[in-house]
Amino acid sequence: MRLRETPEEQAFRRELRLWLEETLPTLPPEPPFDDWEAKRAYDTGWQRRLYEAGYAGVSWPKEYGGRGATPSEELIFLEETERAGAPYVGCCFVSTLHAGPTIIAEGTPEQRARYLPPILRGDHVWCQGFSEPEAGSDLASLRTRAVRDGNHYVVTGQKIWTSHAQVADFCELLVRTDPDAPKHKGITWLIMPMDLPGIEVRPMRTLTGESEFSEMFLDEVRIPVENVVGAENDGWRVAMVTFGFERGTAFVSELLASKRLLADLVEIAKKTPWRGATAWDDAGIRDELVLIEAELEAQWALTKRNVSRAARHGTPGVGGSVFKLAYHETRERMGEVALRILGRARLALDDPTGVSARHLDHVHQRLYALSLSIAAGTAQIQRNIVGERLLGLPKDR
Amino acid sequence: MRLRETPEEQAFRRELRLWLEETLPTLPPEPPFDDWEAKRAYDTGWQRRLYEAGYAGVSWPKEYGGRGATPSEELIFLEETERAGAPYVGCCFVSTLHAGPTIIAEGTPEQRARYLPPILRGDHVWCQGFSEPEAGSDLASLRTRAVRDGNHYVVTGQKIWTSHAQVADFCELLVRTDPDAPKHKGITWLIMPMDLPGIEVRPMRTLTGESEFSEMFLDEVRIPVENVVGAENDGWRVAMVTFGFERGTAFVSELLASKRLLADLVEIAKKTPWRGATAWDDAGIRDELVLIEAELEAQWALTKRNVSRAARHGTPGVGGSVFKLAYHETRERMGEVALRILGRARLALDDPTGVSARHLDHVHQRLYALSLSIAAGTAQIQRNIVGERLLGLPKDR
Amino acid sequence: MDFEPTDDQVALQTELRRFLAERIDHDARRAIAEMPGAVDRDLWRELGGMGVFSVTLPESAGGVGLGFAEATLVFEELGRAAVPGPLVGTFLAAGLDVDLAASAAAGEATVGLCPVGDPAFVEHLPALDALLVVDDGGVALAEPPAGARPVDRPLDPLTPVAVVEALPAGRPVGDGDLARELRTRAALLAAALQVGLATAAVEMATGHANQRVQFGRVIGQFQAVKHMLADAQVQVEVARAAVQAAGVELDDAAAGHQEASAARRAVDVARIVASRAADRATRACIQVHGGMGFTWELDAHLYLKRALVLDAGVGSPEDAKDALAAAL
Amino acid sequence: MDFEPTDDQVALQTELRRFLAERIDHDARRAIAEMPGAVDRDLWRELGGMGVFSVTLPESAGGVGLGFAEATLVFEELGRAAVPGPLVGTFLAAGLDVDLAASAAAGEATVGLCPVGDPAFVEHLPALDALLVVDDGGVALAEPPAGARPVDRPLDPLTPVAVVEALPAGRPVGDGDLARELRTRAALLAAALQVGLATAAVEMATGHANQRVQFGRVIGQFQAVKHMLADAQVQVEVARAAVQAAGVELDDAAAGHQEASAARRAVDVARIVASRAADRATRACIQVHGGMGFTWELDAHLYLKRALVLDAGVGSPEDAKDALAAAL
Repeated sequence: MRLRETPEEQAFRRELRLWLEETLPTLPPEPPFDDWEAKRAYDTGWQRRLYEAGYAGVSWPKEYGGRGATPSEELIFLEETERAGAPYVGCCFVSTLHAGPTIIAEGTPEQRARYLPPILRGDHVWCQGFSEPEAGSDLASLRTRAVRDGNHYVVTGQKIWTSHAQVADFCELLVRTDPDAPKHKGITWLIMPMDLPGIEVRPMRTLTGESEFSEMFLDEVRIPVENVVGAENDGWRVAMVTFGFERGTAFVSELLASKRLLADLVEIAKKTPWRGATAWDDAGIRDELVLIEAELEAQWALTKRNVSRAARHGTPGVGGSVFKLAYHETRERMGEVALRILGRARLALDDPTGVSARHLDHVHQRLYALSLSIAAGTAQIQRNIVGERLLGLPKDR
Repeated sequence: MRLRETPEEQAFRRELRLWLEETLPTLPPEPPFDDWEAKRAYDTGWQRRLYEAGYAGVSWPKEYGGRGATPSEELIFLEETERAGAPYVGCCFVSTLHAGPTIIAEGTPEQRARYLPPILRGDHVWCQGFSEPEAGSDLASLRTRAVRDGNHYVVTGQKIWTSHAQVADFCELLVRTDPDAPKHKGITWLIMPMDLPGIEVRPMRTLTGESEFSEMFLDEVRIPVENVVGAENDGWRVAMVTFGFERGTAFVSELLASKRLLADLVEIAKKTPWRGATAWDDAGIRDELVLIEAELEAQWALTKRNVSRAARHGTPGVGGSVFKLAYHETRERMGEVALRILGRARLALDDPTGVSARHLDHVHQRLYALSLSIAAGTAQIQRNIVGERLLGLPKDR
Repeated sequence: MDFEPTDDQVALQTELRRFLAERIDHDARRAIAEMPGAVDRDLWRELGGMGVFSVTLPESAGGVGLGFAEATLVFEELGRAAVPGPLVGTFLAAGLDVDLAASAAAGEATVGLCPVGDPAFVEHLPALDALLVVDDGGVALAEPPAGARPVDRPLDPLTPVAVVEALPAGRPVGDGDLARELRTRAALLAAALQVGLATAAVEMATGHANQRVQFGRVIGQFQAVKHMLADAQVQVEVARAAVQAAGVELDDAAAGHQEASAARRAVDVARIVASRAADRATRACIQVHGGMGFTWELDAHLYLKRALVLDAGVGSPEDAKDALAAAL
Repeated sequence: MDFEPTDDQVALQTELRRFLAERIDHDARRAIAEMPGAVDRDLWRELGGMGVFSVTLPESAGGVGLGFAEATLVFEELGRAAVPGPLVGTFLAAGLDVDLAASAAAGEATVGLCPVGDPAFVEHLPALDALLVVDDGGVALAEPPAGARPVDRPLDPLTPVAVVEALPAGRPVGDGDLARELRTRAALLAAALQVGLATAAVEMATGHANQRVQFGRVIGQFQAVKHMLADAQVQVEVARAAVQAAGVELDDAAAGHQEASAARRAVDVARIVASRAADRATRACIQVHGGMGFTWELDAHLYLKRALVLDAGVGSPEDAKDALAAAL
């Protein structure tokens, strides 16, 4: 058990920190709220900068243009970029963290040559077409059908929760190619160019007021057979490979951002008049903030454990589920205490008083936290995973 | 919606209060900790006093020697006795609140004449032989077998959680008389005299250190056929009748005792040195105590709703499950904050310092509260009941 | 004691429930959000005509002649339908000795309610005819403040908010005693609204859990879902009993059958537990709906957001906790 | 960074686990409860021989020559086996510059640990050779106090308690800095014990859930049970990571690779989350066992009670919260 960094890791951190200090002041202004064209430009611009500096695909193998960083180095990368206030991966999330690694692992040489370089350069944005309205937590029950017609699949169906679809160039798509096979056996993983005829994207608004996600309607979209990644009907395994790239780092930026939000909340509490003193002087509020700080710090220790486990065994095991369950509970409580401290200022998601540009963050985050127990596997599914895979309790089937 | 009392109710309360004021000072000293012979004598002595004053079987119909009180009057009875610090029903619980009412509803005239008067006078103590080790929450899966042999049933099996068995005269016993019938259809409700050969009672110790409950081993116990209440194989229905006597008052004494405990805890908090002031000055502790007070008061309002519902419809519906779920959660939190306030004084269940005779109560209650989500239907079973019967969600079968 | 609602009370509640079910649905709520200040003036008059704002006024004064027991039933229904608008302020104004009272009672006028604050956050401002301003020292009736800056994105899309540096002083209409009385009433009505919101949230989630199929089963069969909703419903039932008991106690206190302090304490209790019930139930509603619960499209978020807004009004749960602590 | 335990660390933990599994079972614990002060002197010497109390002492001083990282692993195992006795006090005494240190390290002596208090509650008194008394100003080593009144019914039957009006002053062995250091170490070791207790509780409950049948199914299949245990296990995993990280940080600070204040803060974090994990897990263990979980017979209550006892010792979670608040 060693938390100290190796000399190589220290050098990596130093170099990165230096580069961030130089580079961040030269970035364009942040895009306006919920403007996805502007956000695409901003996020891909940042990806381009990373590319030029040799930080693109930080965890990708070197032979495919990545940096080949260890999980520890990836952790350092995420820590330093968050610390410096660098942009998040944003629109480049699916391309650099899901689709790219999948094509590296399962793609043909031609697919690698064609798709990987533009991902690294920030030329292409990808979206994920996995979820469907009827499938929900039961992802494998997806119904979008692909029927072979010569050298094409003709794809018809509906996807949902497709992030950045309105600005994406490609989609990693799961389709049902064999409706008669058991549900996990008839699925294929396809690369779908987003400019094909028959694709309709309808942005959805989430309860925070943002339109990051879309519904995607596919009406006889003709996708070339060469766009299969892996083999026909082997798409479930390929999708699991995609999820398998998780090296314990999935929530690092989130967690670090939460720590920053908490520190900010402590500052607000210390300034907020409360029962004749400040909110921080209320032992109930103070203890709750302290508890949240302790939990986030403990989850940071767990993250290091998960990353180390992934470095040794290639995967953090169910560590991701453990993290997610702990984290969403903490975040929900953080949202509650934030609103308690804000009092009537909670009524606004933006802050026309100018007193604190951060109110926006805190009210917004309170709402956003509601997604943490739903997205990427509900808390109920995660508890099944922990109960069955970690504790060895029987499946309920 | 009327919370005010009728003139009759007011008169009942006044009269009772007067009688309690006169009577309580004449009671013998309380029995020592965990001495069940002494406790039997004390509890039946109190029952005898009630009988002589006309308060025995307060909710029993008049024609069977009871007082025929309305649910509202029963509530007043419980409220006043608790307020005055009168003894609890104790060892007379099963006889006066379960077995007696069941015999009134389902017994033969002979059974009523034989068993009811001694119950009211406090001459007989009853225990309940329903639960079994293997059955647990699935009560109807009980296995204790009764085989007909002439005018007797020969009963063999094992019961558990038999309260006061070591001092009981009779047992209300559920046995399986038809092993081939569906599990709810082959059960019979029997009156078992506790002095029959073949009964072995082994007191169990609970985690609070008390031995209120026993395991009961039955080895070819011969019970006369005339001791069946209801019909052979109809015992499940009869048992449900027993549970059906609940008029929303099951937890009234508990709830009122909790309110008293909380008031006491507030007093302790106000005297306990804490971070340079008192524990009560800690807003976290104070808010938690306030929250618990609010919850107990709200549960008192719910109790009145349940009692009123029972008065109108004969049963509080699933109100009992609703109450129990709310109450056990509050009580668990009350135990937590109590131990927090007590600090190192928590290390003792008795209080040799003499500083506060109440420490005993609070540490003991913290442990006792653990049973509230287990006894008489676990919280999980109660949630099924609320989900299925109140909300109409489907059974998981 | 008979704490079950009377037939008249059931009828009152049922009638209003039916009216609101027909008058306000998912689309109507969204249409109201687009109206100035998110108040539907026609609906407001209809509510006034049904006596929603004058439940507790004597019949001699054109009121319904009932009590706060009935007012809790009425506000529970308004919450259940998530009716937008300054319901509590208008109800309170109708009971004051001011010129505006009659038109507030009739639903002709809309009256906001706001604690003093620096800055102050005023709800529904563009639709307000007047504003009740409450602080510990007293109550004032003010013109809607000018120079307020509207918030682009209010927490609750059905509760537009504007920020004012300083509220107008207005005309004093009462002292600290009235302020306390209004806080108490506001707390009770807000608690009743939250019980209604929580009820709607559990109903909506239960409906979904009864039809949504995952892994070959209706999800309401899964204990994870069933128990989450059962726990929410438990809190709703407890809160409903507390709110209705507090209404009865306020009426008893007004009639001299009960200490005023005991009735206020009952309101504090109701305020605290209703807030928690609303939080639990509206959260569970979103969770049970999964991803769709997180969208703008479903009403689930409206319940949650309204519940959060109500916690920050006059007579908040924070106030109730302080008051109850002082009484312990 | 490589936060996985090394092979040596795994071996250390496995060896101790095996020893304790053979040496201490349900009956052995009950036998120890009957011994004076609930300390098994033979076991104590065996533990001393295995280096349990001297993990962090240099080999030159007869210690094991490892760090607090390893000490957390050792104490996790002691907690998992619910070993009774003044483990923390004896460990701390072994590291002091006092005559008693060597015999404490060897398991020849038992040393209690007690915060000053009026009255003071001393654990395991009849078995103590000495008592470490800690307050903010310093640390003293005292003779076991005379005139203490034993408690008839201690909260934890494996932790006998006696009450003393005033602790003996004893011989000063250090100032406020040492007091802080001992508090920090005690907090870390108590947290490790609680992680062990919580682990045992979840294991015991999981074993039961895998074999107990109700309604025709193994109860571990019911989501209500499965999710309760999953939630407990989540907290255990998080707490274990925090405790081990804090151990590593203390070692790093001792080696000059880390600020001492940062390491103390890591211990505070560990103390807080371990306490909560132990509470959640030991409660869940009782609940999953149903009625039997509420009996004296099963070990479930011993885990819960020990966890509650540990929360009231030197370096309590309350202290940790205050320290962490001061650092925010």
